[in-house]
Amino acid sequence: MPAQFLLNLFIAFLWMLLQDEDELKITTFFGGFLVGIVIIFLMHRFFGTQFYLRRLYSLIKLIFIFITELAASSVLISRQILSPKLRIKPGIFTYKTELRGDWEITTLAMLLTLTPGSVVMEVNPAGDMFYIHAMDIEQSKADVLRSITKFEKAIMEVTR
Amino acid sequence: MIELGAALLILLGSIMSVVSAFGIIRLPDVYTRSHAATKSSTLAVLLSLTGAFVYFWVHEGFISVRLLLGIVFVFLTAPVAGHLITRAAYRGRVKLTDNSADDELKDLLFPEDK
Amino acid sequence: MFSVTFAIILPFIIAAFVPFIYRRFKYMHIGWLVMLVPITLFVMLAMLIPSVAGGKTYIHTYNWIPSLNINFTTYLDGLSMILGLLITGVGSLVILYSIYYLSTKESLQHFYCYLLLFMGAMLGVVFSDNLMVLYVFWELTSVSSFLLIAFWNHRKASRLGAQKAMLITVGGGIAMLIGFIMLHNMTGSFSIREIIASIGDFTDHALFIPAMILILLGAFTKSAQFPFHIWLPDAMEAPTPVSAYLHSATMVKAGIYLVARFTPVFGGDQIWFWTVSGVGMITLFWGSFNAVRQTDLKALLAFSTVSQLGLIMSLLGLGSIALQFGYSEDSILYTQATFAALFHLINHSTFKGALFMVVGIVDHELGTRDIRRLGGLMTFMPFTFTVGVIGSLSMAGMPLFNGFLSKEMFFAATVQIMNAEVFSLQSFGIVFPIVAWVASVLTFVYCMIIIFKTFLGPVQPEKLDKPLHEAPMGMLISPLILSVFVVGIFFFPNLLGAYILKPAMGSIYPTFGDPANLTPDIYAWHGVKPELLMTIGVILVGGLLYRLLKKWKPVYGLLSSRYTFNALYNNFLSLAESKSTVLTNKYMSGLLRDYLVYIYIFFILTVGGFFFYSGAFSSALSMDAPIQTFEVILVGVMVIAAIAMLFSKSRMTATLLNGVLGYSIAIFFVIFRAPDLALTQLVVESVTTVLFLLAFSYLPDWKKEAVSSKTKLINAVISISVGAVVVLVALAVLNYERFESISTFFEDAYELAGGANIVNAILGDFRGFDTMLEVVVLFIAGLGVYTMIKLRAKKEDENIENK
Amino acid sequence: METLIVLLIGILVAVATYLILSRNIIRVILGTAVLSHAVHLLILTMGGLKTGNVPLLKEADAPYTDALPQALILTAIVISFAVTAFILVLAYRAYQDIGADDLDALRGTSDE
Amino acid sequence: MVEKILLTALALFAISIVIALVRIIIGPSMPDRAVALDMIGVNLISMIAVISIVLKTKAFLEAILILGILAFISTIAISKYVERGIIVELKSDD
Amino acid sequence: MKINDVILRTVTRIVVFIILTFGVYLFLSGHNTPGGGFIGGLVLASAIVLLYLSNDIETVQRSLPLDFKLVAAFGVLLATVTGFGSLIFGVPFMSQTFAYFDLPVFGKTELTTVTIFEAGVALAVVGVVVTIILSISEDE
Amino acid sequence: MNNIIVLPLIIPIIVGVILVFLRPYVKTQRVISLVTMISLAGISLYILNKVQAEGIIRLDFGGWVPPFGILFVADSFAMLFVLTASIVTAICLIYAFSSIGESHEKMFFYPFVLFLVAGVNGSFLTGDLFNLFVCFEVMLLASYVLITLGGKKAQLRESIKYVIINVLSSWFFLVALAYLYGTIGTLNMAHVSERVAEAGQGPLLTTISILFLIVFSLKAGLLLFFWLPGSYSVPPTAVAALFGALLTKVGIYALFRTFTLIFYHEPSITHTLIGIMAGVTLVVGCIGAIAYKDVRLIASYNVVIAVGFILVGLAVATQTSLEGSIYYVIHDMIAKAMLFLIVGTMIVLTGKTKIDEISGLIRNYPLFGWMVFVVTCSLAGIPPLSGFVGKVLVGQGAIESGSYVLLALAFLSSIVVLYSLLRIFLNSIFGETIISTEDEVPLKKGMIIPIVLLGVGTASLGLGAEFISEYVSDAAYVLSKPSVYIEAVLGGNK
Ligand code: NA
Ligand code: NA
Repeated sequence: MPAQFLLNLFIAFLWMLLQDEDELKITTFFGGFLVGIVIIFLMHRFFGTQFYLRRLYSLIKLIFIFITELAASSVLISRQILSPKLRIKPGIFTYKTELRGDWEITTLAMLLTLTPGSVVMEVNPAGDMFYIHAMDIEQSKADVLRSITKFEKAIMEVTR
Repeated sequence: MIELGAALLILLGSIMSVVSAFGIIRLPDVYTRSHAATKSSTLAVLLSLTGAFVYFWVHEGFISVRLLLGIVFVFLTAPVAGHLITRAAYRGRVKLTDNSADDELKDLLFPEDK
Repeated sequence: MFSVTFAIILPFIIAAFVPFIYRRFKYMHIGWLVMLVPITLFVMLAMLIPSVAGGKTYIHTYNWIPSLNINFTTYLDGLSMILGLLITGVGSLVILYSIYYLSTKESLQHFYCYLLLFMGAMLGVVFSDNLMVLYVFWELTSVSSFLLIAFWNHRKASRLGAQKAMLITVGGGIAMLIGFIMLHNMTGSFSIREIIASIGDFTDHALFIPAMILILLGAFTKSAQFPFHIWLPDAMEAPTPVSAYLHSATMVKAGIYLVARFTPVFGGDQIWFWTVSGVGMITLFWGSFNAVRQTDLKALLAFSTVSQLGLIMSLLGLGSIALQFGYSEDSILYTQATFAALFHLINHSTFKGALFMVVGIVDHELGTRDIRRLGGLMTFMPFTFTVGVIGSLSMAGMPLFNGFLSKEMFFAATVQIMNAEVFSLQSFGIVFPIVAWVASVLTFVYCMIIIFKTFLGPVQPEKLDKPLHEAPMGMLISPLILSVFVVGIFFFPNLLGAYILKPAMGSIYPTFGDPANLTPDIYAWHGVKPELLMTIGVILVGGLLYRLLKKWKPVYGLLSSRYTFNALYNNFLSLAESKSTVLTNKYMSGLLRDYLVYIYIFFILTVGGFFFYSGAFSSALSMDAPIQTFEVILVGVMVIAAIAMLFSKSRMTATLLNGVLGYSIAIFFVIFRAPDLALTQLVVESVTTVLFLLAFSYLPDWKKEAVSSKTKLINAVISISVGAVVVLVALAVLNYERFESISTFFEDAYELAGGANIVNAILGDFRGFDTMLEVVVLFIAGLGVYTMIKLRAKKEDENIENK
Repeated sequence: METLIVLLIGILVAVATYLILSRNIIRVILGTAVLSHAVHLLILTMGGLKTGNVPLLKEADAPYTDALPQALILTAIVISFAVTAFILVLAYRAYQDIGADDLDALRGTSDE
Repeated sequence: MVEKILLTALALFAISIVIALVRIIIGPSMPDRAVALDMIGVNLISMIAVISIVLKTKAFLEAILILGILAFISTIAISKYVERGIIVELKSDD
Repeated sequence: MKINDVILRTVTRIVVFIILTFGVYLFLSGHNTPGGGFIGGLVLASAIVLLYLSNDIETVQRSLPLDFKLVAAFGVLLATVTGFGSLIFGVPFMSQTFAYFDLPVFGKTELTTVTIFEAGVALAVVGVVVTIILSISEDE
Repeated sequence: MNNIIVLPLIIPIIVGVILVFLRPYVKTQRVISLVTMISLAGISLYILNKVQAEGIIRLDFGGWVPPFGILFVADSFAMLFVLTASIVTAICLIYAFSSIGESHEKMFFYPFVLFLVAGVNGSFLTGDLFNLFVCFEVMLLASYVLITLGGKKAQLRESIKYVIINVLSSWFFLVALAYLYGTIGTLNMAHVSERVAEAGQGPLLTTISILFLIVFSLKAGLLLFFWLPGSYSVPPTAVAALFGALLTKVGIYALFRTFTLIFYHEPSITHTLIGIMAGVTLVVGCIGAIAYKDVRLIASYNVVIAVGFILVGLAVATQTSLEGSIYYVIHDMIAKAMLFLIVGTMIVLTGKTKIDEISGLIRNYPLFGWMVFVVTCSLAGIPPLSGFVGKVLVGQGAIESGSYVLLALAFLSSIVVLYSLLRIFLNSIFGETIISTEDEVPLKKGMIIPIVLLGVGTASLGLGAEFISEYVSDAAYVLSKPSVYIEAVLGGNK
């Protein structure tokens, strides 16, 4: 994976030298970089790994999920705050994840925190169990369980 | 025109902010308040930052990396902050509101309280 | 002139070497060597007597601090010659005496070092023309006297006596110094000769009288005049040679010398006349009155010295009146008082020196000087007895001894003064002969006490620790020599008059032409004059009073010891110490709050007070920049946060509120277009908060303060006042028509310093020096925190220093 | 604006003074912190507020707001930070060794 | 128009800060205050962004990021303090 | 249950690099835009503080084995010695010079002695802040 | 180039920082720090003579002409302070070598002393008011650390008070600067002076000047000396001596500078106030000096008295009185250092602090005992020791201007000084010894040598007053003629 990126950089640099301009320009370099992307995309199977920008795509997708979750949960909370009578039943529940590794767990925890109505309070020492505080436990638990697989998949697309 | 859009984005953010501020007064305990803070408030700031970003882009043709970085940063840290505060609160034995339903942590952390 | 300078310097040089010589020749009594110093000097001075008598003066100047008119100018004239001879002559005899008096077990190197120091200083006083140099030596005599009194410093009485002497004499010296400075401010000179020459132009100067009084204070303290005499009896804690030398023959004469020296400056003035002669008279009486009641021979002599000094002082006062009249046939009559003063000055040194030595011998050989334990010594100590009687009778003013001559002249002067038609003397002049006579009666009484209670009457061997015996011959030489003078002067007074007193008269009356006119022939018999009648009266009444002593001595009991000047001094000191402790402890409470309150109140009173008093307040809102709603709200946030800090129940809340304040200020920095400030403020605020939290781990949370509501009210009033003063002055500053700031210069930062960020250019370049030092400050703080945490006191260190 | 800020400064000063006069060392330290806020604002205000643009030559045009007070405040901020750090540690070290955070207890034994 | 909106937004943000300040003052628990402080920080970020627009300057954009960073650090410090009493540990527990 | 700081530590790993980069940027760009040695240094210090907050002293020391007192001292030395350079060149103490150079990659670049001075400032700030925090934290 | 006048500040800083790197090498640190201070004394002497020959020297940092940049201005007044400070510090360092202890030496004792010196010298030399603030802070921070260094209870206790009061005074300083900038718009002292003269020192400016008076009085211990007795009593002897010699002098310097160069237009207000403060200081200082039996407190209140005395010279403000104050300051720096070293040594030798617990030291330590006597006489102004000349000149000035009350208080204070110190001498130095020869703590050479050096110093300064008279009168001349200073700073470029 880093190899692809390094190669891309090399191509961009080469491109820049090939232009034989008076001075080195960042724009030229950028142009070379784009060329490199195309080349590597075409050739990525030779590396035996995924195309590295593919992961970037997954990442963007993940971020998009983040944003939508954030927006949704904000709306939800606003509604709850502004509702004339607070009709919430907070509580703490657990969730056991299949994800492993610091990055995956962290990302999932952050996602869950941004999910409407839930905040990850604790991760157990083994790192596979989340203790989640829910604004309204009935609804949140359902929300979390519904979307969690989606999250896990999105995360794994980036990390694995 | 887009400037106006940016301004409206910001206005939305500010309203969001007031709502969440209202939330931390209205909600019954620190855990529920932290929901307001980590979510609505974060969204509010993201909105206003985006508004500013758009404004500078449109108005001065200036893509502010600093603003972008700021957005990323807030995005990255807000949930962590929420996580840390609620954890601290719980371990600092701040009580959940009375009408809370389950508490699956209690037995684990404070078994002696039974 | 070399010899005078040499005379001053030599004792100091030898004094410096004494400790070394002492160590070299452990087995020899170092006094023998030291004695050579005064002998040499005496001879040198004596050789100059003829030329000085011929009116010659010797003057020489060495530069010391010429830019301040302070130079080392030595001056030898008739007046200083008298003192010089006394210092060296009596000095030789005293050292000879001391060789037998002090055993080699004493720390002689110190004794002789101090003694030489004193001798040099005393010579310096009398031979200096420059007032500042005179002052230098003057204080040195106090210092050396201090050291000599405290010679046996393991005795508490010695230390206290030394302290008292030093405080009073140095204090007087300081007053005198101010007087000297005033003279300098008037005349522009520190030279006594020049001042005498020019003083005529300044007698109406506002400083003339203050300078006079202050200089007299110096003279009076040194010469133990009433009420400053109290140090002299306590100074008797010194070894007897010291008492004989300093406290009767020489140092106490320094004040007399000073008055004589300044007679040409201030003489003729009414205040000078009354002060000098009045104080002298009171001292004369008070000294003799108190001498009678003493049971310690040395104390008796001390009071007698006080009395005699008063006598001389009053004579100088009386004589000064001549200057009021200027030179004339009549005024010469008045100068005779001065002549008598000088004469008695010498006489007193001889008989009192002898008497002190006698008392020293008694004390040394018999272990006591309490007259209640003594008596009948005549048979056992014939030489001592002889000297004692000669001295006492001379002091009592009996014929055959020099004291008679000067005493007679004294009486004559007091009678003469009643004739003066100035200074209201016609009405008050009568006081002088009366007091003089009464005091002389008392003097007669105590002289009889010395003779009868010590040498005559019954022996009381049971009250003595040592067997009765005569002193070794060596110890007797000095008093015998002195008594030879006592008698010799009686028979050849005019030798003294011609060679010694005449030139001195010339010094005191420089404007009166040939001093020979002022120098009378001295006769023991000059017909039946008032003075003779007075002397006869003294003997009759004095004899009677001595016989009836037991009857009237209870008079002294009437004087409560609580109201003596001595008690006053002691009470003053102890009261000063205790009251000052109470007072200082009261305001130096050790409480930070108190100190801060003082500072704040001082701020409010001075800054606020002057601000209102001067009407500096002014204000105009019109020049203000516009305000937005959110800005007002933010100000509200800060106000709320600040006030909430006062009421926070927990330090964490207060800290967070402080954080809010900090962050809000950062926003104001943004609003006020200060980007660098905003950035810095934000970071520093956060780091500070972290530091607070770090420190909180080691500190307890704060409790509700147990502070009285009165304290709270005071705090509140102070706080609001401080805030108000700051605000009002700030508003006035805003309204001040301001100068253009220098900072427009910095707007060329890009051309000048290559930076577009003006603030940064100022910090890095224009005022980079500040930044450099600010980094140093930070560094010191960092390093300091480290040391504070890492370096801790060991337990055992704690106990020593911090109780 | 200036008047408003000056009033704010006055309140901050009063609060700080009140805190500084208290017995608890932490209150005193917080008081000094508030005091430093007040003085920084004061310096800025005395130089005149909103009188020009940000003092960045490439960023804005003349007139610029007075940059000198800003530089001075920067220095002052740093110094008060250094001092605050020092006092904080001093306070807790004193507590460790003397066992009191109450200034009345730090009175010391007066002589005699 | 735009400016008016922006000023209104600023006022709203400021109001949020006031409300959060109330929470800091009344507590009751320390985490409550931490949450409120965090919120104030976030609102300040917004305000700086908006003020930058109003003042038409890019000079304060750094401050936004800085404030983000610091609000985060402060929150961590405060929560650690609440949770453990110490904010920097000598050694890890494991 | 033991505290699991995995989330904090993981996020910190990214955040610290953002802060460090930002700090360097502030330090370098201070000449023309807000920033400079002092702020740069403070931000760098905050990054290190963040490391200490989310990890522990031992761990951080292992990966960052510096004596921060000496870092600070070196910074002060740098800041003062630049002033000293002027003494050698016979211009008033603390005279700063600047010049523009054409450099590969960076193009027209301004180099000034102020930068060295500010580097000293930054190092001193980092050193001092970390020293203070470490000293307190290490206290038993 | 005038770069030489920055050396008294920059050398101690750089050497101090280098010594941080040499932390484990105590001996090296000692040698370097002593050599530094001696060279500083040499450099200062050189500059002083140069000033004498060429007039006031100024150095514009970064080459920025006044009033825009920061500058150092070396006139005789400043240089006399710098020179004396350097000499006294060198001597105190020698004392420290044998007394301070290796634990302190390894805790950056020498760097802190050097930083203190840098701050002190900077305060003397700077020609910029804000820079004066910064230099003060350098000095203060160093003094904070030096007071606490060792961490004894009393040190911690007193340093809290010292630090807080100084923080407050620094705050006042900044407020005063803010006001001054708000009115006068500049920071360069000469420029401020020029503008104040131009505007006329109206009520507002006078109010501001009173604020400055408070700030510097807090530093000088003029009336507002509450921090002083405690904080001078607790640090290690060498430090206490440095404090006694240097700290208040900086405030005194600033007072003289400000109220002769800048705010000299309304003497009936400002100088009268200074006079009242000086008078009260003398009185309460005297009361304090006899109130206690603790030798350190006696010494501390003697510092207070001296401050009052010196400020009488400023209150009177004639050229003669200023000259007198300068003589007196120089004298006081030497004699106070000596006094504090002596007091500290007494405590080391006996383990006691009260005069009635100590007795007869002269039998065990004769030379030491005599040094106590010398310092007693010196501080009491007994000639020919150094206090005398200053006293005479201040007296002359006071008489010239008719300030008789101040004159009386100033001169009476000498008697109290004498009394308070004689109490030490008579109780503790004289008297029966309480230390048997076996229990005698040896008096280290390194302790007695500095004391003797200072004793020789006070004697030779008195006897050789003429040698410095030219410098002193030049210094007083510049003080009494603000235009000379202003011309040197603002008039043309050299
Ligand atoms: Na004693
Ligand atoms: Na004793």
